[in-house]
Amino acid sequence: MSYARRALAVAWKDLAVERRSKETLNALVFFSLLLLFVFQFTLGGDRERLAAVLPGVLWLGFVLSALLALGRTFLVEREHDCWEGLLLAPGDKSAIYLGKLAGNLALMLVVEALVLGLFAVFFDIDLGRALPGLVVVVLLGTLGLAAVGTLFAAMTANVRARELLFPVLLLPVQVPVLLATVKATEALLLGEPLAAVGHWVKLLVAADVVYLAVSLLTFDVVLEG
Amino acid sequence: MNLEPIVRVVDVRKVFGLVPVLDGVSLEIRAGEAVALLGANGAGKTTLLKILATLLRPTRGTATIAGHDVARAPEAVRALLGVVAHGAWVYDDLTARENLKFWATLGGLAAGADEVTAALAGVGLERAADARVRTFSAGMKRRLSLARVMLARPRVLLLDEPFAGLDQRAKKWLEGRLEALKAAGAALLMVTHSFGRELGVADRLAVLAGGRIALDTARGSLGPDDIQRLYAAHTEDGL
Amino acid sequence: MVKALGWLAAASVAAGLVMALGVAPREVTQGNVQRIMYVHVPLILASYLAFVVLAVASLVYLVRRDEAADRVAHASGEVGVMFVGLGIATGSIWGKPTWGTWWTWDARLTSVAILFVMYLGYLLLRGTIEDRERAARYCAVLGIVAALDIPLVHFSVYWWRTLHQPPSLMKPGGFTGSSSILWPLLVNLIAFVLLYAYFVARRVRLLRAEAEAVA
Amino acid sequence: MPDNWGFVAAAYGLTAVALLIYWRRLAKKEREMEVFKRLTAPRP
Repeated sequence: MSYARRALAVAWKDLAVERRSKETLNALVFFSLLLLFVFQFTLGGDRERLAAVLPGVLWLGFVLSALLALGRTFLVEREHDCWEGLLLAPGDKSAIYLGKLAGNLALMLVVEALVLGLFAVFFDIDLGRALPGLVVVVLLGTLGLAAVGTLFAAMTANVRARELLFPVLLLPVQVPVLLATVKATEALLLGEPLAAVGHWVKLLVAADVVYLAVSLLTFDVVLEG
Repeated sequence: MNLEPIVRVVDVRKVFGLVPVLDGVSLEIRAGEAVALLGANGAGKTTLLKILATLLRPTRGTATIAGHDVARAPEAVRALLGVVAHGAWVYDDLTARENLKFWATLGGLAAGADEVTAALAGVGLERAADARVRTFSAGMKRRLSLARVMLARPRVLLLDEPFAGLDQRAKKWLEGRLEALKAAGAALLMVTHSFGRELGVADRLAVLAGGRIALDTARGSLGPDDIQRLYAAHTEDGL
Repeated sequence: MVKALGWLAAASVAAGLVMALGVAPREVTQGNVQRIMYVHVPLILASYLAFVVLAVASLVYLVRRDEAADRVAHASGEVGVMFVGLGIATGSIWGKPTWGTWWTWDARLTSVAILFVMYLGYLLLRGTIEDRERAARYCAVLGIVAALDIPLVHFSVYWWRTLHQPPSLMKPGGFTGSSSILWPLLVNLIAFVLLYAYFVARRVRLLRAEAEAVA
Repeated sequence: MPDNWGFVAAAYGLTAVALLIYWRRLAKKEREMEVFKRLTAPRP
């Protein structure tokens, strides 16, 4: 089963490089703190306004840090001139996609947990009841973002103005995921059970399946150099 | 050396925008044979290497390795290839051992720990095996990428200026490694600018000028100055 | 051939115009401003066709690496973005007198706007990559991902809009099924599809000439 | 209900103008391509 081993090798390598260099993690942690303060200054005072806007603000934080994390997916390959090495590795390239996807997911979930924790503390929101449902929505939403994000990161890795092109390509495609997650989060924070947002969850699952399938099938084509 | 050429380039043409960098290149290399590819800057040496390495598609003409077309069956070609390019393909934050382990696993090789250690010893990096590659010199990084290539035991080796930046001791050492690979039956294509001792490895010299192979001759007993004269003669005509 | 298609398209557009402005009845509640529907709806439906053609051509390119398929995708994307852009513009021009605002987050206008931005990204990607072969490959992948995303966009936008406030009665593009409305709409739809085909044909011919000039 | 012919004219006018601009751009590029081809045509 060298496919799984190759995917794991890529994921392990990315996380090892990240653990040692901590470049992306530091940037994301600092970024979420910054986000928190900005929202605190602009919204902190008024409880009602905050409650109404919180889901949007929370997911805005998740999406912006996702863009940062996903945009850097192939940065380590580009900086260390290893891109051609990936291209020339024989065998199915989608193993590399899965490795990169796993690495991205791990990174994004760590940052999201942090952002969620910070928001809960600083905006003193009682997450208690909503948490289990929220975890499901965050996981499905993050998978949707990362699935297409990793594919588009590979496409824009060697392109001029990639920092601009990557969000412009990714965000419109992710509108369904953004709508579903924000609306589901809104309902959950209002105390509704997960079942009440069943249709959004179904849409997220459908989106994740479509995104993963098309990414796995086309990643070879993207990584042809 | 058996007769059937393992690397066969037939009338390859490559156009960037409107500029024909390669204009009908033909070349053959047999197993166990090393060809040094000389040429001025911009003559298309690296472009030809990239085409053989399946990184660029030829605009016209075909190139095959062990019968597999580099454009149509890149996967089959890549399984046979070892490439040491300008970029050393090393992750600075990983140690030498981790780098080798990663590339071996990615290449689908079941390289055990002892095999990795042997490869590192083979290139004289056993002492620095667990040091971060960030601390390595250019020469050490080149030796690490050579160890990576040798782990895969490729049948065809593409080297882009392998001797650049090495001191005399490292050059002599690299020459020995390349001779060993040749003896093991690998075919070598080496792009180089220097006419010195490093050409000792080469069985044939090819000069790329005007988008074509202007000269393809056995090295035989040619000394550095003979090669210099031949090269100068053909590159002037070529320009 | 392309010239014939051009004349045919021009004739049917003219016929559509006559039917939309003359033959079609004056709409009871909205008045004549409703006639904008006869250009707004065909533009959007033709753009959907363009994006489907783009996805199919992209798939053909990925499977057979046939440059002609890539050219069709490129041309179809260009015409599709123009049509959907015009669809949005005419929709908001229609919305102004009907709802009093240039833009409302109406389900149809929203999803059409998302398509516009998504395929604008496609053209941006096409323009950014110099190497033609790589641009074709990446755009083919994006073309397929975007097409698969269209139903997801529609569902999410519709649920987002309709689950809260009931669909507004005078929604532009509402199909009041009487035949006197349907005929002009159908003629105009055929006209815009022919126009789309004509533009794509000419753009593909131009792209082929550009490719041959370089080879 | 006022007829708002102005808006109808605006919608149709905008569509017509845009299509015309695109059509003219295609024609211009085709002419440029013809010139380019004549210039680079190999001397018989």
